Amino acid sequence: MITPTLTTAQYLALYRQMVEIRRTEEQLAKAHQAGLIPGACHTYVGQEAIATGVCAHLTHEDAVFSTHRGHGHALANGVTPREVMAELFGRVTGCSRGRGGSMHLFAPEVGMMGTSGIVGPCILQAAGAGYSARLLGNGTVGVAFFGDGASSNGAFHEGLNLAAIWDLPVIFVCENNLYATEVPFSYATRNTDMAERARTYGMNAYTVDGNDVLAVYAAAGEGIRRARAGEGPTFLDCKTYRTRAHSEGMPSLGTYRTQEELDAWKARDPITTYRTRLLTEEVAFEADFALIDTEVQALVDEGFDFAKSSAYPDPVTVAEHIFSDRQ
Amino acid sequence: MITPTLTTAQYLALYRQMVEIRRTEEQLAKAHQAGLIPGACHTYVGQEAIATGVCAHLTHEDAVFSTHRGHGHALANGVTPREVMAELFGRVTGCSRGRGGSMHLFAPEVGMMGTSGIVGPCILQAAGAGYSARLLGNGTVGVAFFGDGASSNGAFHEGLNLAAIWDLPVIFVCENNLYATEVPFSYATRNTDMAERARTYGMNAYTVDGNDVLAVYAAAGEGIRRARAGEGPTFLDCKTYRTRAHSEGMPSLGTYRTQEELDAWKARDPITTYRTRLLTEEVAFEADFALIDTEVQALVDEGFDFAKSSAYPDPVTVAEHIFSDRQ
Amino acid sequence: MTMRELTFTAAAREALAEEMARDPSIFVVGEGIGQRGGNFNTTTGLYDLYGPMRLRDTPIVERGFIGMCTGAAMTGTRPVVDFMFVDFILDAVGELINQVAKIQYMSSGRLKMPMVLRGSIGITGASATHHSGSYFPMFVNIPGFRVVVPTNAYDAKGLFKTALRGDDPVIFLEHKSLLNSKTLVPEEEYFVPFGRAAVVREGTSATVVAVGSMVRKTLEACETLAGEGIAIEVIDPRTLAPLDTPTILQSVHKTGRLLIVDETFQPCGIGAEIAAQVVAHGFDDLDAPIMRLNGVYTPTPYSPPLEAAVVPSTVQVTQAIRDLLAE
Amino acid sequence: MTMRELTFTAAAREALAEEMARDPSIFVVGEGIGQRGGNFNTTTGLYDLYGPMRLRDTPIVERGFIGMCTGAAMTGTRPVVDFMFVDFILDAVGELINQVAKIQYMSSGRLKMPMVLRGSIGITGASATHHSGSYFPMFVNIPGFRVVVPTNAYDAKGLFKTALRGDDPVIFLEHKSLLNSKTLVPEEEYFVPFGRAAVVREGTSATVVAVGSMVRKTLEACETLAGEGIAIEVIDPRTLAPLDTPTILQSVHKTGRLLIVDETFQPCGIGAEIAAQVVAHGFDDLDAPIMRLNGVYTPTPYSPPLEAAVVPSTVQVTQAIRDLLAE
Ligand SMILES: Cc1ncc(C[n+]2csc(CCOP(=O)(O)OP(=O)(O)O)c2C)c(N)n1
Ligand SMILES: Cc1ncc(C[n+]2csc(CCOP(=O)(O)OP(=O)(O)O)c2C)c(N)n1
Ligand SMILES: [Mg+2]
Ligand SMILES: [Mg+2]
Repeated sequence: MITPTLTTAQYLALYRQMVEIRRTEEQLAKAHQAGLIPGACHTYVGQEAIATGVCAHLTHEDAVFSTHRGHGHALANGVTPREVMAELFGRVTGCSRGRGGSMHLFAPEVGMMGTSGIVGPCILQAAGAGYSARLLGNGTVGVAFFGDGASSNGAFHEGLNLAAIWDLPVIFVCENNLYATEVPFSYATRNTDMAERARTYGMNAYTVDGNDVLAVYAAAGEGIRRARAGEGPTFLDCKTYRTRAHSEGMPSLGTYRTQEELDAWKARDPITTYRTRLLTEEVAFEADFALIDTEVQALVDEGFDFAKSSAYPDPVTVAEHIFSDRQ
Repeated sequence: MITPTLTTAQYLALYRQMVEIRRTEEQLAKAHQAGLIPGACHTYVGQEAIATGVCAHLTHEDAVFSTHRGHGHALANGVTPREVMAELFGRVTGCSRGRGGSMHLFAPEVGMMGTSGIVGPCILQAAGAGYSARLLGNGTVGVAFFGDGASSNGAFHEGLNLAAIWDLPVIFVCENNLYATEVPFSYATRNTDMAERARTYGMNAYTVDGNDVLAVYAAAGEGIRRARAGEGPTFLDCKTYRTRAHSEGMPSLGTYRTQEELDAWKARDPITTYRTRLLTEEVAFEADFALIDTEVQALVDEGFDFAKSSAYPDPVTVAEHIFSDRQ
Repeated sequence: MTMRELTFTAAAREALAEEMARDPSIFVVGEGIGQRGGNFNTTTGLYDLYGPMRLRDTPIVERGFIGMCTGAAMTGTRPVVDFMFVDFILDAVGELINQVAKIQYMSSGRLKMPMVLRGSIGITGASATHHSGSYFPMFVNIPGFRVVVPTNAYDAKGLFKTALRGDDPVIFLEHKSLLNSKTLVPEEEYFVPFGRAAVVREGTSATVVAVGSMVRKTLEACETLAGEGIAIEVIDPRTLAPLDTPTILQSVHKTGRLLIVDETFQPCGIGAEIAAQVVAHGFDDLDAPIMRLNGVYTPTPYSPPLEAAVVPSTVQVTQAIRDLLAE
Repeated sequence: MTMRELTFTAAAREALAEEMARDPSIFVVGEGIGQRGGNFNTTTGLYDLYGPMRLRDTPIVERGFIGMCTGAAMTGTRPVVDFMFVDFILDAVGELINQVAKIQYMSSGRLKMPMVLRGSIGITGASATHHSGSYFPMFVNIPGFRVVVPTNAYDAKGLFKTALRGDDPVIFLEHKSLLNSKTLVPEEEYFVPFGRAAVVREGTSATVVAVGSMVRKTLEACETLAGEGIAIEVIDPRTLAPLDTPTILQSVHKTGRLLIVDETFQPCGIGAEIAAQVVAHGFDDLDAPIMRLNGVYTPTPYSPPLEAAVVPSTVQVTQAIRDLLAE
């Protein structure tokens, strides 16, 4: 038996979510090559288990803050593939109305409070959502997704410390994919045990296999339970790997990664390993996956057509909403 | 026998330095009450053992960076009492030519690269001095003095990490006096073991009795030896206490300190305890101390008269040296 | 209306107290704003009423707590950041410009940013270069901020109330030299709207726009000149963003002459913007060059005679007006 | 002089390479500027020549490495900070304004601050709001910086050489839309001095001061207008601090009309300063209102049609000149 114990529907929902992210981004990668994406495109391919395992525990009242690699977080929070693709295509139907692109995905209606082109702020903002939760006593949590590269930044130090000393209901999810663009994590720090470092702030912390959706689901579940119970913040160091380039158009190996390393991680693909596992454990069967795969592909295809055929924003709206109407 | 083993002259030099700082600041406190100091005045009273024990190892080629409580660091680096007093009196003969006051003491000719009214930067700048030392291969070290309050700041995290990953010859001296103005260190962090935290950056670190000049001298000596030998940075967590107000004119207890706590620390005064110790160990005798006390008092009195009778800077010079002449 | 005399600080504090009583989602963060009541008595008495969740003492992490408040403002609470000296928030400019100012726009108005950032500005009392900045031009330059510079107790309360009712980020700047100045303040509730300048003295000979602490000095200068039959119109913009250009243009239409008096740096300062607006939209009204009188373009020196040489004096304002009339 | 065509980037890189060969105290810090050669190929090939001490890849700590470089510049080395996108150094504004800009002044010229901060600016290629800022007005406003905005390969090399020979902090801003533009560059060594504007086109009908990427668009507009017998004088300031006001005044003396074209925000921008200088010192030369054409006052949107609506186009520049002439 595999832990945690979920219903078959739940097991399959996790699979479906990962596949939705993967297919959407494969579509985005193609679209980028086809010139449909005017700006940058940072894919999440290889890291899907993390957003999926964490966000499965969240409601739309919880507040998620993410970084430049945020497609997966948006999708796992309930932003639809069509809204994400439309956004990257710069269309008014995008989740940010075409104002943001890959690095600025906003959908507060589902708790996606924004991704950021600047590394660091999401950590602090998630702490702020935790502060609101405590002040309002509404039982919500703040969640920050960020990379290993953010852990050297002052925002990491200041944000973790504030969450710790004020027992804020926050989950800090580090997606530790070993590199910040081309800078290895092992170069950026002498201490690659991030959970240990998080504990020095007096915070609950777990080291997690970021390619194992059930491991992420379990650790995040415990962290979120604690947070909602007023037991303060939790840090997750999720070890993972991005199998595509840092950004579409850049070399996927570059001067800093080896083919061996890439292949080794591809062999640990979070989707295929999970699928195999559910099969061997007889939790689900080929037919289940086949059905989901088809449904998701249809959803993504429909979303792509929708995005491609959506209108661009009207230039006359360019300066709207800088300020609230309220005076 | 007391360790480290020094010559009597060295033992007494440490005493002399501490007394020089103490007498100078007692004079400054009086001057502040007398209205001779137009701006702020943060005294170092109670913490003299730290600057004294660290700076005894430095040459004028080493680079010291300090914070808002920097009188002791300037004096221990060889800035004269007259220059410090003149600076706080706003006179052109001050070490910063009257431009800085208590929080902006500059004397690069003796390696005092500046104190700062902003908490944090000295940590980063000391790392930079270490970088220059490595690039130029000149065997110098960078030293940062800062308070416990700075340890929550992002500059602490970024600076310690950079020094660690690049093996920079830097000594980080935290003067942990338990409070940041009125905010207790135990409120600002869940982990008051700063040496442990420093070690998580992969850095050599010691917890030191900051009121014991010989303990500081020994720990700093080892750290500086390592730095000059290319063995990277060292962190010193020096436990101490400021026995006067955060800033002259503020209450010395305020809403946050108890009389008992203050008295307990006064009983551990770094100067009187060291004096007693040298006496009991028969390293030195009353006559030695009496002589030093008189000499230092004369130096401070002379400095006070000098400062008081010095001219103010000429307003026509107000905008000089914003840029270098070199174009 | 029943009036009583209040200081600038007391009036602003009254606004905060009234709004905190009315709106439980308002909380204040800063160093020493809890039990101590603030370095400038901005929160005296409020901690006893509302406790630590709503009067939150912080570690020295300006970037951290501003980033945290950004997330809080996005999730249903109203942070008031009390930064003591504006110089300290320079460490948070990334959060302010890249996040706070942009969130409403990037979310197409689906997120609000009700954050008030308040603290002291200005050159006075030998506060030296790290405790005397104003730095408002950078916030006027960037879209997304309201920038408020009250010059008396009445405006301080009315503008602060407006700030706390709005949903936009407000930079509320309190000149140290004005904090204890008194004016009559009504018992009854009132608001001073943003973007409405005050004509604090009517005249026909020339228009002087005076910013912050320069209003008082300009009015003094006008007294002198009135004796010579010179009638100067003095305008206090009160908010620099939005800037009440119409009122200024109207006045210049009447007088034909304009001088802008501002303690802060001239290049790309608020005086430059006002001059540029008037030469563009009031060109035909101008009978003379538009003149600016600013503080000396230099870091703030400590020594009183140097400090005095930096800040425009009443005598200099008087002379500048004479020069303008001589054109 | 033997000339060859070089891109802006290649010319600036040549300047860096020449100076690094000449001066072993120069080192470069930034993300990906080592083996990778820089996100914008600013350092291609130099790592192989000079290795990691002089081409130092950094973690994502903009504040940290700028603070570190501050200390380095105070201790005998010449840091070149390659910040990739100017948007990222907003996290270091505290270090820049409170330390870098003030050290020479506070030390009365006993310390130098030879630091070059270089990186990209500008709205282009759907880079969205976190990768498209310019933010130079804040550095022009503050005393202590040289602010350089080259618009072609020749100037880029000559100005970068000047920057690397001086002892002042230089903000060297490279517009993304110009990086691949080519001009003839001499083989022989040359320097372009700071504070010397270039009259890039002579004319008598009106003066246009164009900043950065607006120079090219303005010259295109002038071509159109030349056909109608309209002769516009175009000035490229090249450095915004120091600003070559005399050259601008001279031109306005001849033409009587002035338009400033600038992609960046209007309020308190460089156009405001230029207008204020001219209405103060060239009032009698003015035959018409001074006009400004700026980018739309809004965060940068991602979607191409919105982005296009934000940046002044050649058509808009042409129209603005017509409007000016119609006055
Ligand atoms: C403050 C800041 N500095 C630099 C950058 C440029 N940048 C974008 S992504 C990136 C690497 C981030 O690495 P990591 O945090 O590990 O996330 P990953 O890309 O690996 O998912 C960098 C340096 C940025 N976006 N923000
Ligand atoms: C960035 C910044 N924020 C706030 C302040 C105001 N301030 C001056 S001293 C101080 C407390 C510093 O505490 P600590 O670092 O422990 O040094 P100590 O005063 O105890 O020696 C504070 C908050 C400052 N100078 N700089
Ligand atoms: Mg990474
Ligand atoms: Mg302290």
